[in-house]
Amino acid sequence: MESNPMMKTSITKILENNRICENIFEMVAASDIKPLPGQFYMIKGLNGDYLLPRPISVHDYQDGKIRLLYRVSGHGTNQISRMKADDEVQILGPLGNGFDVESLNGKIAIIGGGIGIAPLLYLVKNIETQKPDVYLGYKDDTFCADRFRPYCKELTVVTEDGSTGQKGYVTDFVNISDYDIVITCGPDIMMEKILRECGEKNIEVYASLEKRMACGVGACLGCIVNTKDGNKRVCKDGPVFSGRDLTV
Amino acid sequence: MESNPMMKTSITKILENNRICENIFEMVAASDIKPLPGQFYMIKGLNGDYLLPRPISVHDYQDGKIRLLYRVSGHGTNQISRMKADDEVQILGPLGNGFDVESLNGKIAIIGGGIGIAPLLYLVKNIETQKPDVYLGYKDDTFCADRFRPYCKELTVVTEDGSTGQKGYVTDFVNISDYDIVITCGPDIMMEKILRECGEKNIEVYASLEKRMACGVGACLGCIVNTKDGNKRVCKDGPVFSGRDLTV
Amino acid sequence: MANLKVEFLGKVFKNPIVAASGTFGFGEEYNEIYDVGLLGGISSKGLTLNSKQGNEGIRLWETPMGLMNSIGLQNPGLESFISREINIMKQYKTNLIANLGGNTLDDYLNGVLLLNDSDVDIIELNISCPNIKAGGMAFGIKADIAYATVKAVRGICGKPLMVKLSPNAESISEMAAACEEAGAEALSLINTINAMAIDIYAKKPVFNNYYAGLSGPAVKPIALRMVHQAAKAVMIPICGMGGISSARDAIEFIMAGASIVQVGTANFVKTDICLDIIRDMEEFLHSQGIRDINEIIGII
Amino acid sequence: MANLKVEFLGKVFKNPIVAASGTFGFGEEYNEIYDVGLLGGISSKGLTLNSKQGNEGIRLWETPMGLMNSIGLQNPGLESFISREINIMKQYKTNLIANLGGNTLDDYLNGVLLLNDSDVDIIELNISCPNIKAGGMAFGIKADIAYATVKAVRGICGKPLMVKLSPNAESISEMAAACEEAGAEALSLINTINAMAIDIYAKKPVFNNYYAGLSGPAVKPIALRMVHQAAKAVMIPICGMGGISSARDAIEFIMAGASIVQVGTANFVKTDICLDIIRDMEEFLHSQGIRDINEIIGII
Ligand SMILES: Cc1cc2nc3c(=O)[nH]c(=O)nc-3n(C[C@H](O)[C@H](O)[C@H](O)COP(=O)(O)OP(=O)(O)OC[C@H]3O[C@@H](n4cnc5c(N)ncnc54)[C@H](O)[C@@H]3O)c2cc1C
Ligand SMILES: Cc1cc2nc3c(=O)[nH]c(=O)nc-3n(C[C@H](O)[C@H](O)[C@H](O)COP(=O)(O)OP(=O)(O)OC[C@H]3O[C@@H](n4cnc5c(N)ncnc54)[C@H](O)[C@@H]3O)c2cc1C
Ligand SMILES: Cc1cc2nc3c(=O)[nH]c(=O)nc-3n(C[C@H](O)[C@H](O)[C@H](O)COP(=O)(O)O)c2cc1C
Ligand SMILES: Cc1cc2nc3c(=O)[nH]c(=O)nc-3n(C[C@H](O)[C@H](O)[C@H](O)COP(=O)(O)O)c2cc1C
Ligand code: FES
Ligand code: FES
Repeated sequence: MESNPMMKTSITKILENNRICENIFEMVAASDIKPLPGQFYMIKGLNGDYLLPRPISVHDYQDGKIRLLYRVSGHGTNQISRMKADDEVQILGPLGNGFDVESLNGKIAIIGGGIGIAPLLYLVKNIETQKPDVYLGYKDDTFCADRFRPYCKELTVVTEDGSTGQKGYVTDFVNISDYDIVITCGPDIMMEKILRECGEKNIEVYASLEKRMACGVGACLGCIVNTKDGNKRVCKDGPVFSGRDLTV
Repeated sequence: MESNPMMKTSITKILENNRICENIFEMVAASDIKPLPGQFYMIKGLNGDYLLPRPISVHDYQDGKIRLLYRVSGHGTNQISRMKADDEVQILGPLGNGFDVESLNGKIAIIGGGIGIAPLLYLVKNIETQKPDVYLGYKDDTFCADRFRPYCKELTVVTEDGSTGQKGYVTDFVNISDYDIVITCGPDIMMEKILRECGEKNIEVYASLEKRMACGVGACLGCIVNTKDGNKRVCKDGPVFSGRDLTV
Repeated sequence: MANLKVEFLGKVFKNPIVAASGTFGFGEEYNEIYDVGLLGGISSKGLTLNSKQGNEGIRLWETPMGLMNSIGLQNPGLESFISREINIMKQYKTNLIANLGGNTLDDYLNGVLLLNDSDVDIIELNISCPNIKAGGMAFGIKADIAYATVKAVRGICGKPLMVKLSPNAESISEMAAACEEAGAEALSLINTINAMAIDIYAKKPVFNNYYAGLSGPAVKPIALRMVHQAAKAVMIPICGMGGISSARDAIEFIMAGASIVQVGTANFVKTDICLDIIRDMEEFLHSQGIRDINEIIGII
Repeated sequence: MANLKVEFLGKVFKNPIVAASGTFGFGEEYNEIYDVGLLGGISSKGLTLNSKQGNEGIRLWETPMGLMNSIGLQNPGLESFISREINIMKQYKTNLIANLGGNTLDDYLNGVLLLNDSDVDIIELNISCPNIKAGGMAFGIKADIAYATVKAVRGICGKPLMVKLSPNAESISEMAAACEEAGAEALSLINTINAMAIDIYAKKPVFNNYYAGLSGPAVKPIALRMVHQAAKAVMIPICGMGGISSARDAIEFIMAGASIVQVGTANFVKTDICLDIIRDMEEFLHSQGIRDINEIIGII
């Protein structure tokens, strides 16, 4: 898991910025550095009335274009969602360690919850050894699930209200013991459950974590997570952590 | 000069926001209150990273639509200029006293300088007794001069660099003594010169003044101008002042 | 419907939102836009014994999410206030707070004597105006000077007395405690924070007085901390302010210990913002199952 | 080409822009993005005698054009610094400022003794960290305590000594004068301003320590005023900071009396903003016909 071969701040014009559903949006912008799955960018519109860039994961990358899938969850993402093609955006990245895809061998389960599915598409597309099983949990709207289908062995979609796919919590539909490796991104409560279960069953597990960030590059020590090896920076030492290291 | 029959804050979608030349823009928005010539609005985009609304004069009004002609002169107007049709804008107004067009009788000279021409179009269109002579001074680009032609007896365009019309300062091309009333809006230095000359020659003169504003409605006392009658508020007692009252 | 009604200094405030001194004139101009009687109260423009023309030069300067002002207490003077402006304010069905400034102890004492016989509901003693060169400021900085001033005023004051603290005080906690001990029945804070701007092209300070007072959203986190400190230091009720621009902000101040709040600079950002704040506060309380705003005053 | 070179505490700064303590780590991370040797200097993350894990809970909170932080001086400790981080920093061709924090006088003294033998260019004595519960803060608030601390440190300090002031000091002028008298050779200010945020849904303060330090553009007008006050109160040179995000801001601080400036929070807004600031400062000087930045230091 060596990180950041290269990164930079660039100011570029947005190519697309579309609403996917309710409050999920997708931005497309040019970037000449190929990211690793699980890496992220610090994003800021040039005219927003918020101070700090917002961390958003790479959802997909192709032909020099990054795709960012994001949820409007507050003031900053709201303003980002109002930008239009040709508006200028400031992008720093790719940042963080990302997944070490080459080390992922065996039967893999990928479990995403809500907007936590964002970083998982590009990961799934880059797992070369064996197609993983993908479990996606949503509250109601099942955005972007179809994008995963071509790259997974089995795709299980779960909604809390049962409007699409299975009804319930996504974690109820995964048999953890069937897998060699589990990878998860989603709400804390979901990830904690999975980390705990994998810990008990001694199954390799990776989680992509979220913390409030300022610098995004490892300098400010604002995004700390406690690990068995002391404080780690989510932006620099993560966002991907092995369950072995986490103290959950 | 009785003021503000009505005013209100409204949030409305921009109908148009076009570049006229270099850094002059024109915004069109709906407003159901008919303004008086010389009145102004406090304008703010809903997503700008500046705090206070910006005062902008009514440039024209027709069929429930106000036109605002403005120059990008700093951070706020820059952001306003980047807004597009359908973006939301907050508009408070019409504000201020405006010109008392009914009292304007006799031979009238209207002298505008730079973006100071903005409030003069709607004024010229509303002078009913006698078409005025209009003098417009520019640095180089002579924006919107043609709009005045149908409403004036004579139109004199002056540029500092001589690229269009006469070359020099607009004040050099007006024979103040020819007029009963002089009306001016433009850079302080231009207005001061005109006020002084009219004072000496005892000619009725009105100037539309600019001051930094916060409330725009007369409450904060931030936009004071010294008059013979003590402090007056440009936003409420002005922006139009009679040369008789000013201390220049 | 959650209850927004609060009792403060024996007066009923129909809601905790008060228009802040100096940002709302005497209510007249804003009343052209909406019914200012819908507010919990209005604090008048800062008044002085004699009328004042205020400061020369630039009076306003915008900063990142803040506003600097150097009005210098321009006001019609107490006599005019009592014969004219007070009658305008009294038409609005809301609490009338007279904000009283001064340069000397005598200014304050004479001012209070005039207000005693008037129709104001509360006197807000402004010991903190940063925009007057001589004197004015010191009252708000040193706790012992403040103590002496408030004590003397209290002695002759026939109205409920609220003392307005300056964020430039050496110590907000000590200042708050000193004012309480001297007889203040309530505290309001914060006034504007001393600040500076320079015109780098002219190589001159923007304001004739060099420094001016900073207000607006930029100062909110500082104001909130000070309100919390003051609330912990005293038993008397507190009127909190500084950068409040939303119901969320107002609720933060109330949780930090304010019984009522004032909204200043935000009125400039959106003229009728106080009505938005009142509506959204009620909605917040309702959504959180809080039946009465009094339940959350000072819960932190 | 205008000259940006400044001498400060006997060191040559190729330009007046220094990365601020705590916002730039030890330069390593930013050096992946641009050559940090282009800066006038780097102030290290705040160091303490022993390593510290810092504070639990939320450490960052955004405010209108500001940032609150409660990092709590997480750092590897002075021994690690001297054996490891200092060597990384020394690779960059720029001035190395060691920012030293502490809870007790002994912490400071022992820290200085270790740094005396190291390769740092300047010691920045941080008597102002607001994020440590016990002790730390008081040093920066009361002028007499600061005086005693600085005096003791000065007695054993073998490096140029710059003392970093807190905006929470009772009086910036008195604090500045006290530090000068105690032997500080330069002052830096401001550190972050004590502030608060409340999570109104959880009905809890956002930060475990209740208060945290506010920085960024929101505080600039206050910081500028304090730098001006300090500059008027002392003869020693000043390193100004607080919200600087543009060349215009930097020039304001320099005109107000700072010889060099630090840029903190703005690095987060745009990673390479310091380079923009340096470029734009030079352009400003050039456009105004100012040949040497030294001509405008403290001209207001
Ligand atoms: C490494 C990483 C990758 C992420 N990838 C994605 C993604 O691909 N798609 C997506 O929709 N979201 C993603 N997030 C979450 C996203 O950053 C937050 O939703 C966003 O910052 C919220 O900003 P706001 O202005 O809408 O909310 P506000 O609440 O207004 O933000 C206030 C401050 O808190 C921070 N903040 C608030 N919530 C979060 C959060 N959950 N995580 C981190 N900071 C937060 C903001 O960045 C900002 O500084 C990611 C977060 C991290 C740390
Ligand atoms: C009554 C009135 C009518 C006006 N009508 C027009 C018009 O029709 N078209 C037009 O282009 N301009 C007009 N102006 C000037 C316009 O308001 C300013 O150019 C604008 O506010 C500058 O904002 P900014 O953000 O671009 O500049 P900044 O310098 O970034 O603004 C900083 C602050 O200073 C204030 N400010 C700066 N310059 C001026 C100024 N000249 N007058 C008032 N406030 C200023 C801003 O409002 C803001 O609060 C008018 C001004 C007034 C007072
Ligand atoms: C333009 C202006 C004028 C003010 N005048 C006064 C005043 O006369 N008396 C006073 O006590 N406070 C005065 N203040 C301070 C406000 O009442 C309030 O304490 C401060 O602005 C902080 O609140 P805010 O951030 O909501 O504006 C004034 C503030 C502004 C912006
Ligand atoms: C995340 C963060 C960490 C900080 N850590 C320190 C520190 O360790 N020591 C110190 O003296 N100042 C520290 N500061 C204060 C800054 O050095 C600076 O004084 C302050 O942020 C004001 O400058 P700015 O507005 O440019 O950020 C820190 C500031 C931030 C934002
Ligand atoms: S965000 Fe600064 S260290 Fe992670
Ligand atoms: S802008 Fe407030 S009185 Fe004119």
